[in-house]
Amino acid sequence: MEGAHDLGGIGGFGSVRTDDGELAHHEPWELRAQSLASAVCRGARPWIEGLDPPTYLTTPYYGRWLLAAERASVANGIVSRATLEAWQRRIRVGESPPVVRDDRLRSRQAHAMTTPSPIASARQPFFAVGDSVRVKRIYEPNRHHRIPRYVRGVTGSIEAICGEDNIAGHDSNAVEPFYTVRFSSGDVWGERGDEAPFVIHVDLWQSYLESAVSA
Amino acid sequence: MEGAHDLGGIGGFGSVRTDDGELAHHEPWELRAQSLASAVCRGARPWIEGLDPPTYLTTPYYGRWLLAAERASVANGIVSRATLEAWQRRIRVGESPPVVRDDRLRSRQAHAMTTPSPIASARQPFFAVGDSVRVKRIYEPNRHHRIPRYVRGVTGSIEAICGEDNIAGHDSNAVEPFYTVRFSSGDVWGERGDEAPFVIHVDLWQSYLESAVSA
Amino acid sequence: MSGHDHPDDDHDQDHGHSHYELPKSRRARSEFELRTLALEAALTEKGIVSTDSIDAFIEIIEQRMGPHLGAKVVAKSWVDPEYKARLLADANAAMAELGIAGAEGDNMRVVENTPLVHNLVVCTLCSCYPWPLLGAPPIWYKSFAYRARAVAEPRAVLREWETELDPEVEVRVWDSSAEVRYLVLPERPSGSEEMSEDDLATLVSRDSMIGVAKAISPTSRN
Amino acid sequence: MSGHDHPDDDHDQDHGHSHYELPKSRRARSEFELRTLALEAALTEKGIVSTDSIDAFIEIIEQRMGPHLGAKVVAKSWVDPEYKARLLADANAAMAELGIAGAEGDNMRVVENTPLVHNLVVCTLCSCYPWPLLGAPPIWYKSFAYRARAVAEPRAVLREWETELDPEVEVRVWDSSAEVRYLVLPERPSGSEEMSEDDLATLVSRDSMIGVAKAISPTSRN
Repeated sequence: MEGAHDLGGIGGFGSVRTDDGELAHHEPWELRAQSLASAVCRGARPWIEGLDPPTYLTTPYYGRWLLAAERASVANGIVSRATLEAWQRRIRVGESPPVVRDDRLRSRQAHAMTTPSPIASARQPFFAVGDSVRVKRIYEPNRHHRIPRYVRGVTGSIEAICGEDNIAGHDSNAVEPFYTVRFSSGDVWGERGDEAPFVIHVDLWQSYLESAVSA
Repeated sequence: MEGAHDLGGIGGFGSVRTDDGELAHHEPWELRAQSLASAVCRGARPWIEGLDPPTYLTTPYYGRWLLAAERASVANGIVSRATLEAWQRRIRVGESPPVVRDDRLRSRQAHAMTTPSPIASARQPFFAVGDSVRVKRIYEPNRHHRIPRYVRGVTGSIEAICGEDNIAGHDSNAVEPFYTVRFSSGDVWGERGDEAPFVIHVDLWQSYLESAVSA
Repeated sequence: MSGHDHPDDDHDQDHGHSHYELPKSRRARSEFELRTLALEAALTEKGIVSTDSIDAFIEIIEQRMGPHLGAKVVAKSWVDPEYKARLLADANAAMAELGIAGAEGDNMRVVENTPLVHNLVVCTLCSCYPWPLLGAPPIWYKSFAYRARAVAEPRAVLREWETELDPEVEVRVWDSSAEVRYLVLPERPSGSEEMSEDDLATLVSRDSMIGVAKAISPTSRN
Repeated sequence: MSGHDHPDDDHDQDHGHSHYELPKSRRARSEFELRTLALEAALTEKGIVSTDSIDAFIEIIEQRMGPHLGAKVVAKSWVDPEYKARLLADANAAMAELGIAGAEGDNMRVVENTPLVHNLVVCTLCSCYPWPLLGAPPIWYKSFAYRARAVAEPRAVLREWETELDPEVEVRVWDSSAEVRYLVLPERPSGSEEMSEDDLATLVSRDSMIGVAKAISPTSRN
């Protein structure tokens, strides 16, 4: 998607630090919403990135998880829109969700949260550490991918071969190597008076990259 | 600014065509708001582009003109925030703005609207038609400029020398040539299956460009 | 618009009636409307604007400017090859021949559609538009969707207008990002060979001068 | 969390009391809260989730995971050069030595601050974060401002934490855009030479492991 989630380098959001510095969340529903999202789709990223830009930018963080969970639940046929709305009416008049204990579901959740599932090593990476690569330019308004706009068309170098995994944005069974690519801030943002040069690393799948001649 | 106004290539807004196809506006306040903006600042663009992204994307078109007019009026010392709020209270309880006829203001407005004020020809353009140029990459979150993100770092060719004018984003008395630059869609958006190649022209000031070797 | 022709004091307040008539029976004032009126009041008090200077702005953009002028220029260029050559070479001079000039049209460029070229005008960063030739822009032209998609998927946008182009046609998009404003000179439709200049102007829709549509076919209208 | 240790039917409904206690006297349910509870109810009915599976998610991310584990790893690497070498070479293996593992930390990489290098972690596209070592991310990490600015003006962001770097220090930003999660290994502060590993862990703030701050100086605390 080419959505509002792609925030690197966007201005107008003000300062970062807030009064609630240490807090992870404010209200008890927030982590519940995130937990529901993780239960109804294999990955929530496409569902969150698919929110239209005004909605994305005016919905708080865990609100976006909730919207993603609702949409994925309905789109994946897990609950109907009608069932959801019926429950919304019941909750609105004071009812609470049924309290259900289910050892199997609880154990599965705990297992998923605590058991490592590392990605595989890249078997045949096309690029080697040190290779000069350029990030492809794309236009994919409707398909999930993970290429931040701020590095499109920018040349960097392979800093690490991370492994191989399902590539974001393609058939979810297609496995592909991905890399950490190192960029110079000057190549990304141009010459700057306000910040000394720095380094930016972005992790990118192989098919997002093309060989570039070393500068 | 690096704001939400820079919309080229952003997805998630749905279809373009609407039921109100022929309409320019819906309500009588809308063109009044635009007229007020034109009266309080030399150019409204920086004031509109400076809206924070959530506000920009959730405020209708003429609402953005109103916000720009309000901010420019206060920032330029034309009216105080207190005066504005006092009038808001009065209007809210049913009062209408004073009806004032002023031949001088009316004539000046009519003159400004109907008299051509063409820009000057570029006296010493650095680039010539056909030159290969690359758009600079920048990061200017707080300064007005007119470099759409979708052409940053892209190489194109000078299609026309438009003239010279105050450059957007610098001292407003600094005059600089600007050009129409021609880009190939493949250089901007990459290879595409969904759209045949096409041409994009963007008008850019000279200092936004650097010489590029022809590809 | 009334009240512009009788003599006044330079800044003549008249609280007795409102020039800005609200259809109060139909709807409440929206928040934006309230704030617009408040700003108008404050700026009027300061002598920055007057009721009639605002009315003049609106009258000019709504009444004097408009697609009827763009259509006039296009129709003339269809019947007069020398005028067309002047229009493409120096649009403002050619507009001036017909008495057309004004704000947001000071630096016009007219781009010509041909059997092999189709032009489309957009402003991705705001909504720049050639007021003197087309008036105020339509709502869709100012939409986020048009500004986002016209430079990225122009043929898909054109299909919303049922404007299908042959594969060999080159689409040229013009993003009005600086001080030039663009008008598309659409192709003269077949079947219009016998029509007068005035009748031809009726075939020139606003949308065809932005580039999302072609000129209206006289045969389709019959 | 209660109710996890006594035997149950596989999916045991109990409408008699609510496990999810609302502080009703303090505030009304927000719209997001209402919709979250409705979705929870619908998914519970379908057997997709259970009250205690959601509680387990929250318990694990809030209680078991957290910056105390990141601090443990960092403190150990400060006192044990061989552990540090293993941590930098294969973070997951080194974490496993201390029994640390879990979702959103399956593919960890630890990046080391030195007198000439300062690292900063962000996720511009969402808010990816190393849960097993740091728990749930702080609100500012998920803010639009941090996601927008960390990759474009990192030193300006660091100044909000009063983290000033010498000009010769290279700032390295890590945008967690794919499947790797990053943890910063902050520099061991001067004045901490005599401290035990457990005491050292108290100097390792969450913010220092994201990279917006340095480890806490023991002298500044006295």
